[in-house]
Amino acid sequence: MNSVVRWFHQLGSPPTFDRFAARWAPWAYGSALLVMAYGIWAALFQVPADYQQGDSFRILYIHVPSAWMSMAIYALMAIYAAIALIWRIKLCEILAMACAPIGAAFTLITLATGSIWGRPMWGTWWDWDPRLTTELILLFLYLGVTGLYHAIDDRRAAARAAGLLAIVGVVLLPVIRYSVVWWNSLHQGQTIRLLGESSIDASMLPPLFAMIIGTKLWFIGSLLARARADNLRREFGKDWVRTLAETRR
Amino acid sequence: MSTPTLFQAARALLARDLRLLWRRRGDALQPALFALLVIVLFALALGGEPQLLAKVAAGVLWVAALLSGLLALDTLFRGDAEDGSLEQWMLAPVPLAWLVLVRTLIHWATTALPLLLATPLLAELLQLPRAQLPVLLAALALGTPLLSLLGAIVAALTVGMRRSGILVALLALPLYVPVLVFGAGSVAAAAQGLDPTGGLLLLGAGLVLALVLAPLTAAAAIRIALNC
Amino acid sequence: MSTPTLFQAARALLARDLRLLWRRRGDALQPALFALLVIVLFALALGGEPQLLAKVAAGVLWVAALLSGLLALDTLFRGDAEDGSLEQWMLAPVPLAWLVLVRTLIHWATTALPLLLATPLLAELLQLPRAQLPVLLAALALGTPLLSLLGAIVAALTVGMRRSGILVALLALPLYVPVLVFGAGSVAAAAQGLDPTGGLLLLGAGLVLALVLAPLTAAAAIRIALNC
Amino acid sequence: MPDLNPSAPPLLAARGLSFARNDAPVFGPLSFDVDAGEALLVRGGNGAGKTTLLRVLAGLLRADAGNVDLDGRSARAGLRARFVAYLGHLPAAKADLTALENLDFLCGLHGRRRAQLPVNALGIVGLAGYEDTLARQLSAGQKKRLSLARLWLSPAPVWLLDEPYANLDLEGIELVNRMVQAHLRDGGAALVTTHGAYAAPPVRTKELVLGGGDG
Amino acid sequence: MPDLNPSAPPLLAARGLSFARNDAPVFGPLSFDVDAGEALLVRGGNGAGKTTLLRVLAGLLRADAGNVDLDGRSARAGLRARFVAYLGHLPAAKADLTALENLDFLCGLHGRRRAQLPVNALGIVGLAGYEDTLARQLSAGQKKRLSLARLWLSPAPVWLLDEPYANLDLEGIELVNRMVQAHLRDGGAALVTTHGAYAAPPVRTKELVLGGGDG
Amino acid sequence: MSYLNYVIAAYMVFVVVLLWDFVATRVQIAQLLRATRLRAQRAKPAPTEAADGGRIL
Ligand code: HEM
Ligand SMILES: Nc1ncnc2c1ncn2[C@@H]1O[C@H](COP(=O)(O)OP(=O)(O)OP(=O)(O)O)[C@@H](O)[C@H]1O
Ligand SMILES: Nc1ncnc2c1ncn2[C@@H]1O[C@H](COP(=O)(O)OP(=O)(O)OP(=O)(O)O)[C@@H](O)[C@H]1O
Ligand SMILES: [Mg+2]
Ligand SMILES: [Mg+2]
Repeated sequence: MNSVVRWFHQLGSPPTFDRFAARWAPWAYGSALLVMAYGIWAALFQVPADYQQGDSFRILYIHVPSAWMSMAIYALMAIYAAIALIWRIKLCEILAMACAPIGAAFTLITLATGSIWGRPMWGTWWDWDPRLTTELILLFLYLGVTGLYHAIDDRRAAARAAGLLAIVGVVLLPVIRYSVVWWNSLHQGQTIRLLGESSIDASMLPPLFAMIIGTKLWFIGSLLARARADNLRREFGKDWVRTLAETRR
Repeated sequence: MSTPTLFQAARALLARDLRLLWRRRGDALQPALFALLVIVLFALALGGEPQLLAKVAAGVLWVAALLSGLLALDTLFRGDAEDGSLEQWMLAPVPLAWLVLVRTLIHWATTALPLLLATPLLAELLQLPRAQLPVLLAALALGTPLLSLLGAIVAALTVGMRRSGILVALLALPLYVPVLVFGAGSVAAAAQGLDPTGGLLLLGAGLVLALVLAPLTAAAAIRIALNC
Repeated sequence: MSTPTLFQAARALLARDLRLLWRRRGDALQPALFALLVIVLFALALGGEPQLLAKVAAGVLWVAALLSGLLALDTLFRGDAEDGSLEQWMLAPVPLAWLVLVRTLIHWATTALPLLLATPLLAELLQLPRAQLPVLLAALALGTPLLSLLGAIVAALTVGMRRSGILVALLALPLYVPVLVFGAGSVAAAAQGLDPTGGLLLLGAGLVLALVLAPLTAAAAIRIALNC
Repeated sequence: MPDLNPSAPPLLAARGLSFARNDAPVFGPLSFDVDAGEALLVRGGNGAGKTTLLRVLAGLLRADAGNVDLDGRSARAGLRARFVAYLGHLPAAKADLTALENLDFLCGLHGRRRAQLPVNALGIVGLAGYEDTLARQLSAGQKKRLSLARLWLSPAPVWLLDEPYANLDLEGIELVNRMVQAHLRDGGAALVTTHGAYAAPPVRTKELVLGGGDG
Repeated sequence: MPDLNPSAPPLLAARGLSFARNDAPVFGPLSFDVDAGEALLVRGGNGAGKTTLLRVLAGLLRADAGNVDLDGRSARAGLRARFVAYLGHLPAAKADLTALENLDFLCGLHGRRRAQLPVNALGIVGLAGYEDTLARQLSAGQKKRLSLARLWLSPAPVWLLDEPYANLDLEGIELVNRMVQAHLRDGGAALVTTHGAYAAPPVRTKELVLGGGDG
Repeated sequence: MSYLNYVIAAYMVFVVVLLWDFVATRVQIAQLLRATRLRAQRAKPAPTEAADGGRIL
């Protein structure tokens, strides 16, 4: 753990982090675009239509990776928040808070695509099914975390308060994950296994892999960019920001 | 510009409130979010039976709008009273009732209007039959400003109190009941294939009346509450 | 008595809160009254169809309890923060978490308990089938303290803010949802003739856990919110 | 601005003014005049009723007996609003607006003196550089200075100042005195409550001592 | 109560203490000692950081760097609570409780000095007769006096007083000075922020001047 | 039965939300840097104004 802390401390000087993020965010965005472009192309044009669901199952390629991201980002946010609370590392505060809007975005995508998918599949846009409900609650939790963060003036106090909330909210993650197991549900159960035997056809997997990796890369790019913005906002008025503003005209 | 005109004062108030709203952007969405949460809670508490839900949908939406309006009521004058702004309003050369009216309308536009815009989505969540949506929207569009104006009176009465919390709710709800009865009633009428215009017209008439009388009453209430 | 013991501090806090409650007697009944009003509004909005009402009764009661708890949440620490009492709590020689726990329990006893006592009456109003009443009471008895404890965390997080209003609701409701699901679920199970003890046991376990963890978290939140 | 003609009616005249809370008198029947160019120091110990008197004069509390004339006319809401500016214990500034935005709003509400701009007023009270600071982030004395800036912009000739010196540093006390002096030179009048612990402004000054309380 | 032995460690010692808000320093690294029987006057203009310093010392804000020793031991929550009493801008009195009930509660929370009773403390600060008055009905100065009574009852040896003189009349200022004097005679210490506009208590006094701000 | 519309809608949502994520961040950073520049510009002529204001009384 100590080496992790040391690494954060080294990267943690605001100008260093700014340079790091400005340098790597475009790369992450760029590779994400490439990978996702392949994934979307393959998903839309290459994979054959499903015999039961027709073309509608193509929504899976954005729905499932987004759904996984929505939960993974929350977990990551809680981890950052815990590190920030325990060791008081400023960079982790910033990173945790940068996670929240991205997580909310992916949650929104999950809800919207699931809802669009549900219309042809279940004949309704929405149903109060446990998984759908818990995913909606996850969105509220994300909104709550960002809302709290922006409602407090002092950036560090705000980050710690919102981080505490994020940690408390972690109890929800297993509920989302296992909701389909605990309650009977309209929603699909566990069907896709990346390792080991999956219950879907092998030809459908490569674009899914691409989308999974693509969303991860996008997340990294977005995280760096958002953290950079927050970092700049906190350092507003410092000399190094001023020189940066002058040079980046 | 020695003494400001009514219009200048209103503009200053509007500019201030919009700035405050911008500074706390999130707050503008909160009433809509709260209504959404009430609806979520309901749907969960009922255990998600679609037919049952569709039957109670209009009622739940009205109650949600009403409750979120009620919660937002506390922000109508409370903040201004606590930091002494209200004292300055009373000392201003424009009538207090005018400031109250402007403030109430701004408050409606920033709290109830977002909810109104979100209604189609919320209705979908509750599986409200499509045919009832226009009537529901019309009823809410007439009803929510009426609720805000009636609420202003209650907020004014309780503004001198330290923590009013639930007292506001208790005082406001009796005033809200007629609005609810006609508002939800017109939707119910539409659901049964009856003509909903009667209830809507009554709401409209109430709104016109309240636009004139409520600010005067609320201004008087503020003067009483601040012990003048 | 140079340094007070835990017990002495708790007694002082209890005496203070009871005095304050007595001075504002009306406030003690307000949550119960608010729940009553929510229920009445519902009954009105649904147009009074007895069968429909009986079906949604348990759900409405849970939502009413939850909302009235939510509204009361603002009074948990806000008043103490605004007049500087909370600063003095932090400077007291007893752990802040202990004071938070005591305060939360007193708050529960003065806001949720009256509602619990009124439940049989309210259930009657909504024509809840008699057989479901014991399960509903048990679920509320386990659920409402859990709601109070979870609410304490949220109230503590937002205590530094001037006007938290609806933000409190937004933050609290995700935490409340599991309680609602199991609470209302156990009543629904009983209604269908299934065994409700599973949900109740889960609520009980949650309560025990929250009794330990929530005050610690809330105390940490207060320290953060007051910028320490 | 009223003229300085000596035969003019006093800017503010109280006649037999008294106020009681729950039938317990707070201050007895008081009669006093304040002319243009004159300051009235209201003295008295803690709880003597100074704040109450100022609030009655501002029209925030209703007197039990007696009446207040402003420039010879009986004070009613409309007249009061144009004649009276009140600085109390509360800042009347929105915590979430910046110093400048707060002044802008208050000028929109009360009007402002010709040739006075909010930015300059901030400079005058020593808050230059704090234009874009949120009011909540100001220290106790800085908040007081913000209220003083509002007062400076107000077109009202009668200033009611409740403990204007509290929380201010020496330079701030000097500032209040200079402001009062300039205001009186322009033909205004000021009522200032103080405990006598501070320097009074070097102007034509009357004194009113309230008894009662424990001071 | 710590003894007056001159070789004893200082009652309160700050070493390299500094605080920043959003990375903007409020006060620079400060080091100072306050011995038993000694008062420290914290001076500085409006916005200099006096309030912030006192809140950091009380443990209400967390210092960015440096540390505070109380009686030779590093200050932690438990130790602070027994050593420090804080009087800030907020009254810490419930508006709906009477003066006496407020004191009773605060004694239950903080403990109280032997041989001191709440009723007597009210008499000492000049609120005799106001025992059963609700705190909300007290005037500004009377509220301050109620806070002073709480302080007087506290068993903590280190007093942190933020502008204790504000809102008080002359007799009240005298009262604060007498209280500080008596407290120091008992082997306590006091940190007092003031703008220099008031009389300092006639005791062994150090001074700390904060720069910055606009004062 | 064609589900094409649904598929298009879903992919549009995906693209639009991610685009928002990207653009919002860029705008934030640009705004911050612009505000910094504006502030630097305003800081230069400010002192004379303040001195003026102080002398009015
Ligand atoms: C608003 C509606 C919906 C929401 C909120 C939603 C939410 C989710 C979530 C959170 C997951 C990840 C679960 C996990 O990995 O543990 C998921 C996975 C999945 N969803 Fe949905 N979903 C919705 C609608 C749909 C619809 C209509 C379908 C298809 C008929 C569908 C098919 C799937 C599939 C196949 C998976 C992958 C399951 C696995 O193997 O883990 N979803 N969804
Ligand atoms: N809201 C109130 N309700 C009842 N009594 C009050 C109220 N406010 C003040 N009083 C009482 O009225 C008397 C006068 O109060 P006031 O605030 O006018 O005093 P003051 O001269 O301003 O004192 P200070 O110098 O302490 O500010 C006091 O005895 C006080 O206790
Ligand atoms: N909550 C806050 N957030 C941000 N900045 C603050 C906050 N409180 C105070 N400040 C700033 O910190 C500085 C120091 O404030 P502080 O209250 O310590 O001053 P002070 O010396 O007590 O002044 P005064 O004599 O006016 O009370 C001021 O410039 C102020 O604007
Ligand atoms: Mg006073
Ligand atoms: Mg201060």
